[in-house]
Formats: sequence, C-alpha cells, structure tokens
Amino acid sequence: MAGDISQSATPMDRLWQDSEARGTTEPALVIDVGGFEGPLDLLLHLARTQKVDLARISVLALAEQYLQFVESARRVRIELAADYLVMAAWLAYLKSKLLIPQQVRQDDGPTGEEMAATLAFRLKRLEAMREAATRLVNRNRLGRDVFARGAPEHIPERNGASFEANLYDLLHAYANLRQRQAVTQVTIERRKVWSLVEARELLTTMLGEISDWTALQHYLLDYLPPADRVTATASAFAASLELVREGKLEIRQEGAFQAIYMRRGPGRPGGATGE
Amino acid sequence: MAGEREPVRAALDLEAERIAEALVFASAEPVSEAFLLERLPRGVDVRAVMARLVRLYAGRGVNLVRVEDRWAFRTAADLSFVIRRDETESRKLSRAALEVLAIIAYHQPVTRAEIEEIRGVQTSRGTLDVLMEAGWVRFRGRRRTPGRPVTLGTTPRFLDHFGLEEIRDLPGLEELKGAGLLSGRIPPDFRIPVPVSADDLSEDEDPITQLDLEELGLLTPGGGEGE
Amino acid sequence: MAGEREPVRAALDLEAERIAEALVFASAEPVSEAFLLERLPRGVDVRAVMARLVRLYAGRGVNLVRVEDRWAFRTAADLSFVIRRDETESRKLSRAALEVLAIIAYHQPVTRAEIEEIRGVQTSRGTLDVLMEAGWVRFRGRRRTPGRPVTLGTTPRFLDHFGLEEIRDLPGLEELKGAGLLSGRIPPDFRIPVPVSADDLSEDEDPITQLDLEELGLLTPGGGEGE
Repeated sequence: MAGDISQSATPMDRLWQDSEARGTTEPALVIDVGGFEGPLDLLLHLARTQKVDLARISVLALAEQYLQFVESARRVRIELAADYLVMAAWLAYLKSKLLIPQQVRQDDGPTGEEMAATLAFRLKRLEAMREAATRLVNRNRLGRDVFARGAPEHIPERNGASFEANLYDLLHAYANLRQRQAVTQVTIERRKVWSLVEARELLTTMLGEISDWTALQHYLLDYLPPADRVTATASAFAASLELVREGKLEIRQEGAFQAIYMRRGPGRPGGATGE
Repeated sequence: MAGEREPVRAALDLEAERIAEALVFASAEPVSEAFLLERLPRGVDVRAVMARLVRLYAGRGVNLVRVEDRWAFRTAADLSFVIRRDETESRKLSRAALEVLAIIAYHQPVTRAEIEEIRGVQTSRGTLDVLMEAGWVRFRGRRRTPGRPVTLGTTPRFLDHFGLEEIRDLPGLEELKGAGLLSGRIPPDFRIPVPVSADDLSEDEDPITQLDLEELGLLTPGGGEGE
Repeated sequence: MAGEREPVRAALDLEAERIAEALVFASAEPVSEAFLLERLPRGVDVRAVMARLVRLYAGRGVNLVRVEDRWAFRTAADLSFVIRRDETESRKLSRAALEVLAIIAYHQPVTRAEIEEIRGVQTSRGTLDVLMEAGWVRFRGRRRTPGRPVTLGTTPRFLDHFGLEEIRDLPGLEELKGAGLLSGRIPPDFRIPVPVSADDLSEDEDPITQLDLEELGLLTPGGGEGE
C-alpha cells in the first residue's frame, strides 16, 4: 500500500513515506497511529520533516502540525489514545503562550520560549536514544556475528555458588506463584469511563510543566471525543480536588459556571521527573 | 634488562597461560578473573597473563575478549560472514524494546518513570520482561529518593552480547554526555529555538495542508498504545 | 622475508586457518572436513590447513584433535587437574526451590506453615535443605505463638548472589507489574509484602538458641550463622 508513492505526493504522503526509513520491523503500513510510539515519537517524526537540526526546529510550526494531525484524526473519528490528547492540550497551551506577545515577566512558571526549549530538548534526547539504539543493534552480536565455544567442556560456577539462579528467575517464580494463588480472576471490562487515577495522571503530567493559571480542562476537553467529555470532566474535577487537598494544585474560579483555572500548587508535583 | 625472562619464570608463565587458556576456552560464558586466579599457580599476575593471551590470539580466528572482569573466547567478528547463522536470529527485538534497552544502557541506573519521561509514552507490559528474560536488563536497586523507586541497569551478559568490554564503551556515550543528552535537565547551553510566528514558515518548512486521512486509508480502528 | 610461499598465498593460508579455527570452535559437534571445505576459500588444502593448526595448538592449553574423521578443540589432557570435571557442576534451582526462596525473601520472617499456605502445597524437606546448602536461607528465630514455630529468612549471601544491596530493594507490586511480571488483572486486594530487614528480629520473634538448633538437628560443625 505504501508502495505507490507518486511524485505528486502530498505532505502527508511524504510523511508516511519517511516512516518506512525508520528502521522498523513492522510492515510498511505505518499509517496507523498505533505505528507511533506515543506522542513524542509522532512529534519527532513531524520534526524530521522540517529537515533541520532539532535544536533549531520551529516549535510553533511543529505544534501546529501536531494539532492539525489530531484535528484531522478527530474529523475522521479516529480514536486517539489519551497520551496524544494530553500532548495536544499541552501544545495548544504552548502555542497560545508563544503567540501572545511577551508580557511583563512573572516569576511563576516558564515562559513560552522555555517550554519550547524543553520540548526541543526532549525531542533531541529521544532522537539521540534512537540513534544509540540503532548503533547498538548493529554491533557485532554474540550468537549472530560472533560465537562462543559451541561445545563447552565445563562451566565454572560463579562466585562459588553451586546453584544457578538469578534475580529474574526468582521474581518470575514469585510473581507466577502469587498470581496463580490469587484465585479470583477478575476480568475488568474496558469501560468508557475515565478513572480518577487516569485523570489524576493526566493532570499531574500537565501540571508538571505548567505553573501559571490555566483553564486546563478547557484545553484538555477540546481534544476529547464528545462521548468522553462528561466522564472526563467529572473525573478531572474530582481528581483536581484531591490534588488541591494534597497541595499539588491550586484552583480558582471567578464565579459559578465560570471557567475553572488551575495551576501547580506549592506541593511537589507528580514526581514524574526528578533526577 | 629488556631481554629474556629467566627460564624458570618463562616456563611458569607459559604454564599459567596454558591453564588460563584452557579454563576460558572450556567455558561458553565469560570466566571471572577471581576464578582464574584461584586456579593459576600462586604469584602469577592474571592481568599480565591475559594481556599476553589477548595479543597471541589477536590475529587468529578466535579472539580473547574481556567483559568487565571476565574473559571469554569469541570468534573474530570479521569472520561473521562464514559462520553467521541466520536461524539464530529468532528473537527479534521490537523497536520499543530496543529503545528501552538503549535508554537503560545509556542512562543507568534509571527508573521506569524516567524511561517513560524520555520516551514520552508508557512502557507497555512485556517490554521490560523481554529484556529481563534475555538477561540483558536487571533490577539494580532503589534510588535513595522519596518513594525509593526501583532502578534498572544492564547486565554483564548485555555487554557480552553486544561486544562491549564495559559500559564506558557504549558507542557515542561521551558525546551524548557532553551534549547533556543523558541528563534529565536541559543543559544550560542548550540553544533555545527562536519561535517564528505561524505566518512566516521558514524556507525549508512545508505547511501541512488539507490532510485527507480517509483518502490515505488512515481509518484504522482505535490505534493507540494498547497492551 | 620468511617466505617460501608467496605473500598472497600466505595471506590466503592464514585466512583459511582463521576460518577453520572459528568454525571448529563455534560448532557444537566435531566438524567434518567436508563441512570445512565448503566454507574455506576455494582451492585450499583442508588437510594441510588442519595439520598446521594442530601444530600451532600442540603446546597450548587447548589442542586441536581429530575424533574419527572430524575435528574438535579439547583442553590439553595434562591440564585436566585444573578443569576438574568432577567438580559439582552448578545446578539449576528447581521451580519449587525458587518459589520457596522467593517467599522467604518477600515474606520473612516466615514460618514453614506460612510458606505452605502461600504456595498451597507441601514443601518437601529437600527443598529447604537445598536453599540452606546454597547458603541463601537461614533460621532467624522463633515466632512467639503457640508451638513457637521457627522463622526463616535470607542471608547476606543471598543479597550478594542476587545483586541486592538490601532486602528492601526487592521490587514491589507496582514494579513487578510494570516489568510485566505480574499481569494487570489481579484482585484489588492483592498485596506484596515489603520485606523486613533480614538482620533485626521482629517484635514477635525470639532469637534462635543453641538448644533450638540441636533440637532441629542442625548443629553441624561450623554451620549455623557462620562468619
């Protein structure tokens, strides 16, 4: 299917065409969003189509491309995983920060430029890891290019222990056993409900990056399928209250039924990052 | 006295070489120096013996290689074309698994949250399991920070498999470190891109225009990460 | 110029030697001359190559030997004293033993009855013996409950062997799930205990006394706690 790419290829065509060169082992059909390893992968891929050094990409253009992608997916009613939507919300926020003329600098929170730099850095780091992975896998590998003695005569015991077992074996045995014994095989049906935990994770991820008042739900909901909005609103609200209680979030609302603004609270946020 | 070692000494050295050679040759797994030391004549310098053997086998079809403080004989890499067995490549790593492996190797000790931060996506179940089962990745310990998250790292077997003497030999490690790309933070000298406003795309940028995904056959049922 | 043979010829011969060497080394079984011939550069005299290799390895710790009409490397016969074939070859731990060991590690201090409750089967005597013999498990104390059952725990040697700094470094529920070792479909009340430090007795434990050990029939000379 990806075979016949004519000269009159649309940008999207070229985009997919490029993905063939990503050294994937998957079949050539990369059109599926599932072919991407998450939103950052998709962004990296879009960035490459800009064909410049990653440190110099136009983050704004990139954000737009991404948002358009999500937009298009929505138009044809493709269900995107929540990760992608969170990224969309974040980028929409970033875009608004970049487009609004620089105000008097407030102490709280990174500027649009700083956020853009963070994104560029993350992309560059991911790309670096990709390249490292490629170099690694192309090394001369034992059992493929280089071989050990085919008929070993004697295996010396390791540090004098006469029994062989490693941590993985141990954990594997334990996990299997406990799982077997956990008699109740609970099958949880996939529901169309956003759990508190999910909502909490999403909020924390976003709040890790955003520290001034934002109508976060507004950004988030914008990118959710209509069917999900009610449950997402409810869960996000409940989760946000929980986060407020823990001091990780602050909430402000001008009046009844007005937009709810949130920002990172004084408490430690989520702990997704950290050295 | 650059000259010959005394005969007794020389005989002892040769004997040590032969023993070390035999022990390492006999085993398919790398053999530790401690193990060799135990079995070599008293007072022999293991490192020196191994260094001589490395030289002796350097040009041969089988080479003596070091993996951290262990030694193994391996066929010479340039002979891969004659010995290479295609059927052995049964366990092909998925792209995700390979990426996670690289991140663990270059960033170790690293927590799962950090891996996910770098990849921007949840690690699907089974990815780590595959790497652990292959014996390349292991739990290392716990980070001494709140929550004490478990850290991951590579094993000696990983080094052996990819032909590395030690972690420092990972390709490009120094450059990546120098560029600040192995840290969780943006390096201070990281260039902050100047955002161009949406209207003026730079010359080498194409705006993505009307995307007709349907036409492209993008209509796949619920893609996403899935497990 | 040591060359009777011309340089090109010599290079070819060396290459043939290297290939033959690598093939014999990597093969799980003795290698036939026909097999070698197929893979050696065209026009090479296999017999001559093998004869040269035999001479090359004659004085070394590893010899090239002919077994019927096939070729193999064998450690030199005079070195059998170092190879010590009679030595206990490392045995793989049985699944039962692994399970019991894991339970002791996670649930310590744990009694034998508790282990059986967790596993749902009786533990054969030999299983614990094996773990004790390996030096990974020890008697910790006695539970202050009726019958004063003996409690079991892990040893420093256990930590050492499994590359753990302390027992609390064992991964917990989330980490096991994250690594794909536990499925996501486990009951909500599923717990994995945080292992109690191996060193200090818990509140409801009494230390093991000399008397206890005798009673248990375990007072072997030099046994017990050890260094």
